[in-house]
Amino acid sequence: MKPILLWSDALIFLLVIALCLFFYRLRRDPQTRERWGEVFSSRLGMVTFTVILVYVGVALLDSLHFRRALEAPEGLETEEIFYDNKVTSVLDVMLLGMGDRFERTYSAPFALKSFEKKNMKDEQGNAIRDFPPLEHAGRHLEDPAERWPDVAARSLTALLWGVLAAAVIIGLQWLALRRSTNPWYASWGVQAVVICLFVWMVNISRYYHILGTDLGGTDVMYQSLKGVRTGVLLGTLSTLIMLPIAVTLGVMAGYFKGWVDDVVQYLYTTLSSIPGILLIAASVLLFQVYIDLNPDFFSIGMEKADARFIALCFILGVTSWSTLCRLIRAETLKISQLGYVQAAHAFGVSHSRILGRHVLPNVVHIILITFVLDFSALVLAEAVLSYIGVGIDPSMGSWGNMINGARSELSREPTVWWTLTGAFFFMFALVLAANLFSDLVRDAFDPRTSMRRSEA
Amino acid sequence: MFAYIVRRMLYAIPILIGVNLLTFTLFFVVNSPDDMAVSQLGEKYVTPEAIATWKKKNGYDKPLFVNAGAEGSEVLTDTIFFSKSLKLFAFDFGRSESGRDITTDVATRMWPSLAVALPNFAIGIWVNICVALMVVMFHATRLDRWAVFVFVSLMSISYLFYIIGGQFLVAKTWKLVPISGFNIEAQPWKFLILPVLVGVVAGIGSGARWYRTLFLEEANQDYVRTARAKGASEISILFKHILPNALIPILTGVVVLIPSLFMGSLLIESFFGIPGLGSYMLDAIKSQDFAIVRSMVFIGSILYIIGLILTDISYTWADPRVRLN
Amino acid sequence: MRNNHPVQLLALVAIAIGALLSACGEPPWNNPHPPAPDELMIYQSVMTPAPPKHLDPAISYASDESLYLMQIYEPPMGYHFLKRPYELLPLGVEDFPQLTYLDEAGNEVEEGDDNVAFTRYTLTVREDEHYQPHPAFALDGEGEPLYLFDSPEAGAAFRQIPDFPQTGHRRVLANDYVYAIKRLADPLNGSPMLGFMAQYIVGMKEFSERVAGVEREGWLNLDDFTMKGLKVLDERTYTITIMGRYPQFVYWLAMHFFSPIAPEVDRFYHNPGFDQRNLTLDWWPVGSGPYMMVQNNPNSAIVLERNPNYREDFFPTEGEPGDLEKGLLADAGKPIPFVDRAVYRLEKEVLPLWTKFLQGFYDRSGEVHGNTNGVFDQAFVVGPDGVEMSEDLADHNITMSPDVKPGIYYYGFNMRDPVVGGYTEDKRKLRQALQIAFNTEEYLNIFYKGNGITAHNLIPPGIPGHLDGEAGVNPYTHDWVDGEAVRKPIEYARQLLAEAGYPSGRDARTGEPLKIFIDVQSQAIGNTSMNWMDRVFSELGVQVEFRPADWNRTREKLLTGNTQIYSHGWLADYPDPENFLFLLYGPESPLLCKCDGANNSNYGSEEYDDLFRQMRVLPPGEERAALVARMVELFRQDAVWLFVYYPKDIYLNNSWVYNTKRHGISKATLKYLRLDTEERARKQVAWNQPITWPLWATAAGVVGLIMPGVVAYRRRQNATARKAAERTRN
Amino acid sequence: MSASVEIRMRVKDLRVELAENGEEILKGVSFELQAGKIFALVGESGSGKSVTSLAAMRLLPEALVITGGAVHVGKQDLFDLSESRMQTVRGRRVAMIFQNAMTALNPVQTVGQQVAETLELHTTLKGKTIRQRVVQLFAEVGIPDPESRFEFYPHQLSGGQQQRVMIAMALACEPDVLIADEPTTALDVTIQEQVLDLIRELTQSRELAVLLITHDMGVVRNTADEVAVMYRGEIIEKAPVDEFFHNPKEAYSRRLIDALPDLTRFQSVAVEQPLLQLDDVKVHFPIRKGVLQRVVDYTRAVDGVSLSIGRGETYALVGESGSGKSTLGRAILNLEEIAGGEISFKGKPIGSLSRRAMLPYRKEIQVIFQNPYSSMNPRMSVGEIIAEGMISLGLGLTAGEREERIGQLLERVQLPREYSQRYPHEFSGGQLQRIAIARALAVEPELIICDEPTSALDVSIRAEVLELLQELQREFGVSYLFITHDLSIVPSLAHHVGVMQLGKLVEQGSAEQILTAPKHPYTQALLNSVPRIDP
Repeated sequence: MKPILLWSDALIFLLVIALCLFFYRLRRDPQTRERWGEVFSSRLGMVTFTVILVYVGVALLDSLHFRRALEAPEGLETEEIFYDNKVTSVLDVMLLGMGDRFERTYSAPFALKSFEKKNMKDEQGNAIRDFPPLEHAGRHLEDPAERWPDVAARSLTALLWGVLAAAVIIGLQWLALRRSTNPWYASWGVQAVVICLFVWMVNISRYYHILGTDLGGTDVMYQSLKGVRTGVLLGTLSTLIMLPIAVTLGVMAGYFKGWVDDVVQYLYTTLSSIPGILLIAASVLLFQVYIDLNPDFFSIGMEKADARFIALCFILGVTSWSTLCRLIRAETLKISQLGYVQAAHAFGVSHSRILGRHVLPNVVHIILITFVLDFSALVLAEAVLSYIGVGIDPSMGSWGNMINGARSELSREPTVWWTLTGAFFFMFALVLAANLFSDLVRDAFDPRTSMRRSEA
Repeated sequence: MFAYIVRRMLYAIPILIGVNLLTFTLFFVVNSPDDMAVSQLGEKYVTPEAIATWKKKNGYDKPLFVNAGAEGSEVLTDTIFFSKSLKLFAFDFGRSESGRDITTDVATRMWPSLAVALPNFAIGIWVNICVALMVVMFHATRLDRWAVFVFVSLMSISYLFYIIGGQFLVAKTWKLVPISGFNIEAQPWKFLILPVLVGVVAGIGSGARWYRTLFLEEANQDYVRTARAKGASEISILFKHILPNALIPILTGVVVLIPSLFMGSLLIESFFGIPGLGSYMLDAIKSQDFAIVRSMVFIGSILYIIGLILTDISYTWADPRVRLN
Repeated sequence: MRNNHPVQLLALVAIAIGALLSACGEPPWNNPHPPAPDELMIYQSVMTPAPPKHLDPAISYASDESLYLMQIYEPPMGYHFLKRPYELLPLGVEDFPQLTYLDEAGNEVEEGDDNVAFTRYTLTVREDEHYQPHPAFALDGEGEPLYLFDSPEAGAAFRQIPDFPQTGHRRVLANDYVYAIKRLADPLNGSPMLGFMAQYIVGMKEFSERVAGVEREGWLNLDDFTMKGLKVLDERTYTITIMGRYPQFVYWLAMHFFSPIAPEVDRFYHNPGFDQRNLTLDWWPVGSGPYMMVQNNPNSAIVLERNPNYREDFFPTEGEPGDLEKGLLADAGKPIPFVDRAVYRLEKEVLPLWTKFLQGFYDRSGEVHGNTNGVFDQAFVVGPDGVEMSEDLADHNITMSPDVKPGIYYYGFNMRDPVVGGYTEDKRKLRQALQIAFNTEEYLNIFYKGNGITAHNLIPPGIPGHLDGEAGVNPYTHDWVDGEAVRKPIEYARQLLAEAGYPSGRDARTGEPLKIFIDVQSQAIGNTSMNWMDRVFSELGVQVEFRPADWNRTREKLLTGNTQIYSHGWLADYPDPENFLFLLYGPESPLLCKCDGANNSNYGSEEYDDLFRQMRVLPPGEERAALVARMVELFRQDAVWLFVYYPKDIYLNNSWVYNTKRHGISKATLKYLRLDTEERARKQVAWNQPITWPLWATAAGVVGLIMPGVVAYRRRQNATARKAAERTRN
Repeated sequence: MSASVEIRMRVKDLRVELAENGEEILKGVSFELQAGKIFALVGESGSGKSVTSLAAMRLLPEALVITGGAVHVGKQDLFDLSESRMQTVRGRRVAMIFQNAMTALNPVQTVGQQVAETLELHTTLKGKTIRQRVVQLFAEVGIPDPESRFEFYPHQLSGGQQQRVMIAMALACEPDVLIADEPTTALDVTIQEQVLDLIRELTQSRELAVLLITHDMGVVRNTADEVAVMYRGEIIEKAPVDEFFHNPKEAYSRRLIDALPDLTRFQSVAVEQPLLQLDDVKVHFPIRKGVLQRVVDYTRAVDGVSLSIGRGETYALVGESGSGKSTLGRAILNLEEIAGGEISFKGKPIGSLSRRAMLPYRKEIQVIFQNPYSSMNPRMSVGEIIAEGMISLGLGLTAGEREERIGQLLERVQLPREYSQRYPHEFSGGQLQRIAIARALAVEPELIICDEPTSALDVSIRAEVLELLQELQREFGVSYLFITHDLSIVPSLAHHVGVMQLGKLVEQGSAEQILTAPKHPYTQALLNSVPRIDP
């Protein structure tokens, strides 16, 4: 086994660490604490946050990559260990090989037979054309009629295990948090459901394809789960990448005004006047060429896909910084008129210190709101970009690629609906949770809305 | 005001130059003129001579930005960048790499785009405002909370699903309208129903939610309390006081988009087979037709800038407090 | 208005629905076509996925463009509609060309003579060959062309060809054919044929160079210049002289490059300012074929209409065995064309296209893409008995006309690659092992829905040199068992791999796993097929890396020999083995010719090259067949390509479409097509009964959403302060 | 109902709670309004006086809920009416005017329309008649050129005129009761006086019953007939106005009364030793016009001001909003560029120093801002806020010393040492202003520019802060440039007074001289509008 740290892995873990540090530091700041408290004092906040955490958790597990060592070939004595060129993640291990159970081609959810006929030979050796049985579904059944009772029985056992696991996990939390006033029970409810579902899924998927299989015979459930990492990472890393540009330029423009302001305004007006999709498309193509010209940079395919992914994050970030920059510029303009910045001037505090201590901390809420708001928008944008053909590398699982591939499936007779359904629900749950959560965060942090509340 | 508009237009020039510079750089890092020649000439029997001819014919036989071999100002002017951009400023878009006159194409494709985008836009705003007003009327009840939840759910669904779902249900299963296309001879409006419906429904979530926020913001203003104290009814307050005031932020958010309606919608047009500028752009991206991309970027930027100017003008119209200077 | 807002909304919804229902009138509501007179036979088809870029017969070189060009232009030669293997016929000329062999000095010699330096083709134009009506032929009182303008302004009123009120027409003359060839040579036209044909047609290169040097403004009359190899003998006769012997030249005469172009048409299109309005030959073709273009809107539709001046033409009276049974000869001997108007609408997406086809609004699917380009074929499954449909669609009686395209798609090895290239025995075994592991049959079933045939040979069916049955099996990868070719077992592949020095896919010396790199075109391959290949090779323990790139980048790599395994395809220009065998001809290697050569595998076998040179100039016959067979054997033995298949193209026809048989090479088949329009109208109505309950359900839903709000509002209006207080308390 | 006193509105045991947690906001408020009389409800912010007025109109925000009591207008209990019936009462029988006329008027409707709307709602009048009536009303409330003002938008009118429009709107349907919620607070003092006069006049002429809500005892003294003091949701004292001012029963009432200025005692003028001198200082803001945005003119915010402040003395700079007094303060701090003249500190010119060169003087000249909430970074603890200047101006203290000094400073401004760990939002305005003082003192300045330091504070707090400032002056000998719009705080504080109008210093001199014998008419007008308790 050889751990692999892809660039995106590194970035996401960096981001997680940074966020942890950030929140740890913010613990001291009572105002921020109060606002977060407000977010988490609602049941909705707890539920959505838990859902997001589950997704992030899956994404993180899927970001722990390694390459399996190959067995030493027989009759050859070498010191060197060689590795599989396929990259496996901890999530793959936890799913107990869900991604390795390939069928020939399409099969419906919980189906026992393939969705497409095949030329076969029956026992007498006559050529027949029929639906071949699946290799990894219902093999243990003697009679196809036993399928649903079997599913029910297995589900029940799995659920029992799930409940047990959930009880343990939630019990531990209860011990730690029982004195908290926040509605943790809401979070526990979600956790229980998620844990049960997960246990059920892993269990059942060993005997059936829960969401069927796709054209190439890959389990759709597995693909949907693999899409989680792409979605979550794209949503977070893009913003992460654009933050430094947007914040630096925005703050500088708003604080120094004058020609700095003119230049920054020129930059973002220019950038935002280009139709976004064209800019993104051109940039993605550009990076594709770079990859093509430097194939030696990437020893395995995954790294290449990852590089393209990072590039996409980067491009989405670079093309979208203007909005945040504008907001921050406006806020900085406002802040620099406020008493405390004036007072700091009167105290002869240096520019860098004023920026660092007075301006930056007070635009953090805008960054935060943008971060949560953009998250869902970016997840949705990915699907559209993949449709246009400038999205995620096709070898990397993503909901956008699934939808894109599923377009023609809908026109089949009978319809292949499960790929689309899988992508839809996984995407919808994440985006919905993120949207609801971002509403709460905005309500808590946006001075306008909080003002309204205090008036009431 | 006239001076203001003139000034804004002058300000647009450096922006457009910047836009051009950026598109050029991006595109030519991706594609050399040789690549363009190859992809336009096809895959069989492409000789270097053919490539050279194509480049000469289409004006790509010069250096990109700096012509080191030229004299005087021609160092900068005898380049692809200068010759191609200068024409853009004269609204001469030239010909696409495949030889079509872009201006003609844009002029003809503009109308189908508009035919979809305009009703989509107008009906969308109207529906969103209606829905938002209704929700505001019941605000702070359980109904309001559910409505917000529904809005958020609606906006959490990818646009692609609306289109795919709409086509699948309305056109394929119910057979109410043609599934795609746009035919001026065959009752063009019936082709527009579905794209407009899809566009409007897909926009309700975010639109109505945003308008609701704006209305609520206005509903908390002092003058609303004054109106209440006058004895005005809830509905009359909503329509006579809140709506006109909320129109100001709505306008400014929306007016900037109006010129861009000409550009059409990338997704709707390509899914519904509407021969507008959106699908034109998508095709150009896919076939890497730089002349079209460049022209569309240019047009898009101009329309955006016009949108900004219109926004400012609409401010003065909607809000008596604002005057341009 | 402010007091009845919800009510007003409701009313509007109701009115909208009502208006919609009443305005739609008779079903089918979803008919995307404009109403048309019943007596016209209109063929509804699609252009997909993109409109044609070029319609100038000298420039166009794409199959989707020849779909239109071949209906409009009539080249000297053509193919028999029904017969297979493909059979040449004279079309625009009276008979097959007369060949005369000449020596250096221009003296006639015998065909077999070693001194043959030139071949002269003599062609005689049909007497009744006539151009379509076109404004370029319109004359004024003095017999001068009517539409010649001095300035762009003068002709500004005309934006499209149908805008010209006057048209004219005339016979096709021998000079028109000559003029067309001269256009090929005019470098300004950028014809893809120029470089290639200049190798053969005498004087073409010189002509091209001379014309290039001429200063010109507007139209340049090419008749003022002569090309050594072209001669007009009289009004109906002309000759083409080519260098040496090139038996395949006659096939080229069946392509639209050689169709006649009237000089006055060329002149017409060079009117000042015309090209700004897309009034060019590249946009509005003018020919003598069965159809003429009446609308060319790349944004929505191309419309062809019957050419009223079309010569006398009849449906063929004989076909290949089986055609009679299929009813393909029902119209034998009848005058053609049948269809009055053909409409090709732009369709880019699968779902709409397929849906409209199933709703009966398109007559035939697969005009260009053959339903098999990896997108459209997702919609249905083809079994041995035709399209496998669900029961709902069984009554549609969709018929299928399949045809194996005279083309090949393949993944080739780069023979210069240090890992997979080379001609030693172990390298051969390595490649053969990989060939066996790649289960082409399975691949085609999954990804092409069975619309392809595993190739054992680089020459596709229908072309001499292709053999079916046991004789045609590649013995290195397949065995002949029970009357069918069976892929050799994977164990055998493992054994070969071990013999090649990679036991279990690991280098016998270092233990390093064998890793192969496949260059793919990013647009052409999906993730699923990459995964599939990955799995296939992992059975040998071989690791695969894909290097996706766009076509330009792939091409660059091919030109520099910088690939290991690459994907490529070849569609026949003409049905001759030479057109395929040259793909492995040594001097065609891009590395050797420093050009865009076709031998992308850089295959270099002296024996093969020798054989190829001999075969090229031989007329069809036993001798040639033997040479071809040997070359195919070399190809198999050296295992030059990873896998090859012959793609199938399919027409899917609605039940009212007759005389549809796919022709692999020629697209000039529209004139044979016949439709039963009454049947079509009946079926369209039957299949498209709208379902209206969702409309009422939606309206009810809107009301249902508004009502609770109204109730809540009423309650609030009636509340007193005390009640409000109590409510909050609770 | 007796013939002599007609009771128009009777509020009985009014109770209001927070809907969320049942916290009592009004704990049983009762009073009566009589025709032709002004009843003043006085209290500081948060006392519940505005809630009382809104509850009476049933206009409370949804977070608040009426839980008991009754409001009778005539015989009708308003709390028993349905919401739709209530709409016919509002504006017709009970009308209301609000504090900030600028925001209380709909910005996108003309003022004429807005007044007309009231008439449309409650009368059967139509079109022209309504317009005539509105013009008539405008004339009655003293709006000049009422005919053309009909088409004006609120922002085109001055603050005083806006409030007059509000009054016209309220009176349009000849209501029985007028509720005026802080009608003059947002106005400049001279305007304030005029508006109050108008209300007084209308009360008489129209036999209105007026509920006047205010925090300003001066207003009460000059306007009201009867007064009630509210404190934490209760009326603690209710009395006729004369009786109340001469003999307040509650200690709280007394404190409120004491906060009124005493124009008889002044600071004695000490020997002057000039510390800061302004010589013909000008601050100009460019006005740009045209396509190229050329500067065509300047707004002369400060237009040639010369003054001098002595060591240890207080110079009060008085003027209404927009007079340029704050700009002048910022110019002294070098936060605004001066266009002409010179500023010298201790004889050295500091008017046009660079940011770096100004640094040594920052220690000497400090500032206290008007809004205590915005003048402190909410993300820094009080200790950090106070320490900021010490660090940046390089006082050379160790961390320990600094902490010690912060502690001392906090104690000096009468706050516990431990507060240094807390964050600004935990403090009230008065406390914050003390912290601001401590922050200014931290670098031991010789001059503190106080920019309206008390205008955001309640009266009782205001006095304490002013007291503190004076104490500190005595103790440290620090000078103040005291910028204020409120003449009433001047006598007890300032040695010298300068009056600014439109960027110019129209009059200056010793406090006593200016307040007792103003020469300039503007000063006189200002002085006249100061409410005072006539003995």
